[in-house]
Amino acid sequence: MTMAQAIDAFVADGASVALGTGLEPLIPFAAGHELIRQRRQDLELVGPISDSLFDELIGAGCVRRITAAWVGNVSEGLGHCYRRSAEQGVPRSIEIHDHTNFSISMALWAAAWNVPYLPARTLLGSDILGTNPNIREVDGLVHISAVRPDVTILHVQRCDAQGRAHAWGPLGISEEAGLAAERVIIACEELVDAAVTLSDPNRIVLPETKVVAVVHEPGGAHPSPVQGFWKRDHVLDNAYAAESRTREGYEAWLKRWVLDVPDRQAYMTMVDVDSIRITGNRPSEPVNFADE
Amino acid sequence: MTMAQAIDAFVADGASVALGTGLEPLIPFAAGHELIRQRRQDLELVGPISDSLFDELIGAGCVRRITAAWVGNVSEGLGHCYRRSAEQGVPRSIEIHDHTNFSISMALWAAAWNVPYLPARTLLGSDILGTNPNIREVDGLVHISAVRPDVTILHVQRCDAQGRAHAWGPLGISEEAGLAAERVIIACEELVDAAVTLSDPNRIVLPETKVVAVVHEPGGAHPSPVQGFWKRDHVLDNAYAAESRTREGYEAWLKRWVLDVPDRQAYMTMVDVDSIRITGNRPSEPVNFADE
Amino acid sequence: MSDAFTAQEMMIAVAAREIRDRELVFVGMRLPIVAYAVARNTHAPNARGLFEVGLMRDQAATSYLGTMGDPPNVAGALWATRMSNVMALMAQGAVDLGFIGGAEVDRYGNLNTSYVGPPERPRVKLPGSGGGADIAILSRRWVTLMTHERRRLVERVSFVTSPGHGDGTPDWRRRHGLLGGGPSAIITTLCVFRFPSGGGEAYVDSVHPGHTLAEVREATSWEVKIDADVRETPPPTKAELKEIRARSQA
Amino acid sequence: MSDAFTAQEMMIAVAAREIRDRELVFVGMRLPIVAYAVARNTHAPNARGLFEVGLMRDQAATSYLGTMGDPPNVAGALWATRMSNVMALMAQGAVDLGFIGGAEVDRYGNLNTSYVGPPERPRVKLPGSGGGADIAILSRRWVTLMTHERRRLVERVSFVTSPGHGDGTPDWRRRHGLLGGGPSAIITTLCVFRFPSGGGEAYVDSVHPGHTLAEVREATSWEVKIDADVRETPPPTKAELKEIRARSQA
Repeated sequence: MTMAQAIDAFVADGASVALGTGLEPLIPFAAGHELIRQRRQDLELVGPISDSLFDELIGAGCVRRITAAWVGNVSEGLGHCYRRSAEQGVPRSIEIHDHTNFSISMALWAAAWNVPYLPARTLLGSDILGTNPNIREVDGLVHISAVRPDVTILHVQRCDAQGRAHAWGPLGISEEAGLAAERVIIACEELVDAAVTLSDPNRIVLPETKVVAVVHEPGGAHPSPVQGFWKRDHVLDNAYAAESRTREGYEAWLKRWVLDVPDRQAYMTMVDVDSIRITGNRPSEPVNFADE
Repeated sequence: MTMAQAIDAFVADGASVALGTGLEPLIPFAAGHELIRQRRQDLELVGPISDSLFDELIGAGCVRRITAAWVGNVSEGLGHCYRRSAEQGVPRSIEIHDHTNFSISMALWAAAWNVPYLPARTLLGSDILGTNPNIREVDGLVHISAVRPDVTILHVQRCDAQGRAHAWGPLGISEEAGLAAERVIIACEELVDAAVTLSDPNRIVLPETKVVAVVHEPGGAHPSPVQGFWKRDHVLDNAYAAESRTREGYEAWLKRWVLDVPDRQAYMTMVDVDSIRITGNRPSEPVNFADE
Repeated sequence: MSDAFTAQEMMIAVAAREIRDRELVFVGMRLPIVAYAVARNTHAPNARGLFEVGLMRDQAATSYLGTMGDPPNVAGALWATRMSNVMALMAQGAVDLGFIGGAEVDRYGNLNTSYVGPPERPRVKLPGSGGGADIAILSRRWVTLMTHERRRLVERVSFVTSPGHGDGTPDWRRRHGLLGGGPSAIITTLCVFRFPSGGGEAYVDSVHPGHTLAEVREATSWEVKIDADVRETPPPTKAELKEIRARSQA
Repeated sequence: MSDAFTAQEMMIAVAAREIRDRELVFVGMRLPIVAYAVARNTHAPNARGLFEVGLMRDQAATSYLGTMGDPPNVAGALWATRMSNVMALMAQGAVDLGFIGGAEVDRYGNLNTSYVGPPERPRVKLPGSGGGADIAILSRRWVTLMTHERRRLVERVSFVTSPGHGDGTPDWRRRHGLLGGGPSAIITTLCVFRFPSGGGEAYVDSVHPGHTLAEVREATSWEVKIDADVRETPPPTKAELKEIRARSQA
């Protein structure tokens, strides 16, 4: 399945979409760009820190609500599209449900275990308690309401056609975001045989029963890093931060990197892949799953 | 460190000890037997299903309280020592805090996240709500109080001397039991170099900062299975179930398999290891952690 | 292979038939493990098994399992994880069918696996819930397997470990906030009980070959309801027996 | 190597000195990542770093990190896991020291990284908490790093994202149920503020070489308290500068 087909089939206008659950690595930028190309409207974006992906989607006018701990870009902090939206309503106003990294994780675990809330020790004394209607103080604890994404999109290193995804490195909130979601779209660097994924069932991030689409999308997380495949592309991170400072600059960036690009394959031809490709090998020691 | 040293140093009389968190595989029988040899008293045992380990410890008079979902033996169900204790006070009465598998997991996650309770959708309509003082119905949900073991003991396939443990196969509640505990003792089939464990930081079960002792204890989970190392020993499972039916039978079993045995090495010489050793190889496909 | 079959083989065959193709089945200990394998290899090739130890599978294990955590059940698994993740799927209603064992069951399908007699000094201390209560409350429907004896099929269980249809009044489960649909069948060594939709009292749906309603009545503590269309349970097929016998302990 | 140093290098050196040997340090973005590396390779060889992305390390990464999730920070990690496990350790009080960035700080150490002006139509929309509020509430003590400007060091922050010592009254944190001890220092481009034990108002503990108390007063919105023993901040050592410069982006 292509990313265009997956987004078309499984992400509707108005959907709640969890993206960027790796915090900084494995951000599914290709999926985000396809959401923009297909002009999705009124999305709720769910995530912790999402590199600049949420900022890009806000600038493109796709977003109705942000349910996240942090929106900006990792090169310089401030998210310029986020600022324009919140400060001036450009290109549109958004509703903001502030979270912390811990609280968005708990909100997703609540949904995963199908309870209305989980209690936590964070957020006491923070004004976020007063602005997010889904977080409240109860008896000296904070109750964090469940957040249930309609769809969670994960970028991973390898996956088989049946949806068994292997990811490695830090996992952020990917597991709870996938378990909490109605359905999951997997984008992967390598599409591998089931013999590879089933050789190590402990590394399978999510039950295949959640996965509705597998997209073979090499480079789909660029400019964020993918352990074993891609370094962070600092050059393009910085370029986005600089260009998005003005609305005109953002629109030029959007045209060049998203709207005028048919798909991820074409996008990757525009990137200096040699400067960011990981070529070394640092293999994990195998373990033995033998039963006799 | 030997198991005798680890138990001596880190498990006091009256301690709350989580054991058997793998449910059926990876049960730390060697640690349990050492607790018996060192005549630990007034323990609280915490676990889900623990094969026959909890039953053995109850029979030996080490236990003050059971906080578990199930105590018996996997060959035939009924735990005969558990029965004698609860029905006749032999060798002593114990306090029973009934759980389900789900609720004991939630109790440990509550402790791991340092909240007084987690809410869950299980146990509604069950009489367990009326007998466990740490579980109560609140507004149509069940609040499960945190359970904080003083020590969690895990048997794993391999570990390095610094406490980085690799376990594989189903994990039961091992992760939350380790995170919830004040300290963790690791018993391992293979003591490996740090280069092995750090080659795959995703497979490390717990932060090394929790681990106070690493014991190289091949066969330490016998008669429970260890993926890649040992099959279940059905013969000895069945023998325990049969012999423990009477108090005399249990005492003879205890003398033969625990009290008269100095350590696990000696114990393993009494086992038909060739019938249960796993000799095949079914390796996991390596993944690449390279960063450049 | 002999066509004669044991009471246990009959129970496993019936249990296997409860599994529909493409379902996600929460497989407990012992007989249900075999029932999943039989279903998977006969009429339900796309049924997946979920094991609370922390496993999902789409194929039967290739050799004998003493427990769900034995090595042959891990090799080739679709997912090896934590128990709490497996429970998450069940809490979400993703488990179509669960199996629970029990020492005692009553006419409303409530199970006791905890205490016979007062909990503070029981006549019999049973092992406890394990995941039984979780399955009883959270799976979409569930089935229990039991030896048919008067002391096991009791008027009311003295302790409800795993709730069935409660006091048998309509919609008892929904009114008490239980998410799953409750027991759909009790499979015994003599017969199959089923329940009306929405809960209530068990009725005899079929009697196993070689047994009679009189035997069922005699071995049950309550006055049993009989379905107007009660029939004989179809005996295990050759294919079912082959799969069952391949999985008995040597 | 030049002994001259930038204001940023001074801040990193001070931040590194906050890390004691054997401590578990919650390392955020940017400068604190470098500060951990400096401490680890100078005076605190057994300090471990914890990263909310889901990592624990006991060695500095061997090459430049744009973020804590960059590949060099993963290679050689002691643990690669979920964020919620890292947060569990912090909620248990296992994190000795945390670092938080901020856009605004006030005299009681409260940080704003959310909204300047009313949240419904802010004058400046900042990125939000990230893990900042979690660190502020749960780590045993924490430190913030900030460019010293009047618009950043304000009388009272307009929005408390990450609580410090609240309204500055004694034991404010304990009374409001915050588990951690709160801010112990504010490290700016001009000076180091510290706090009395038990909370309260920041005071100037040391002024960086080349700067004066007058400059500090001028660049701070509130009337600053000065410690009786205020001294000059010791400049970065050669060893510190070497480590800092090895980690600047090429």
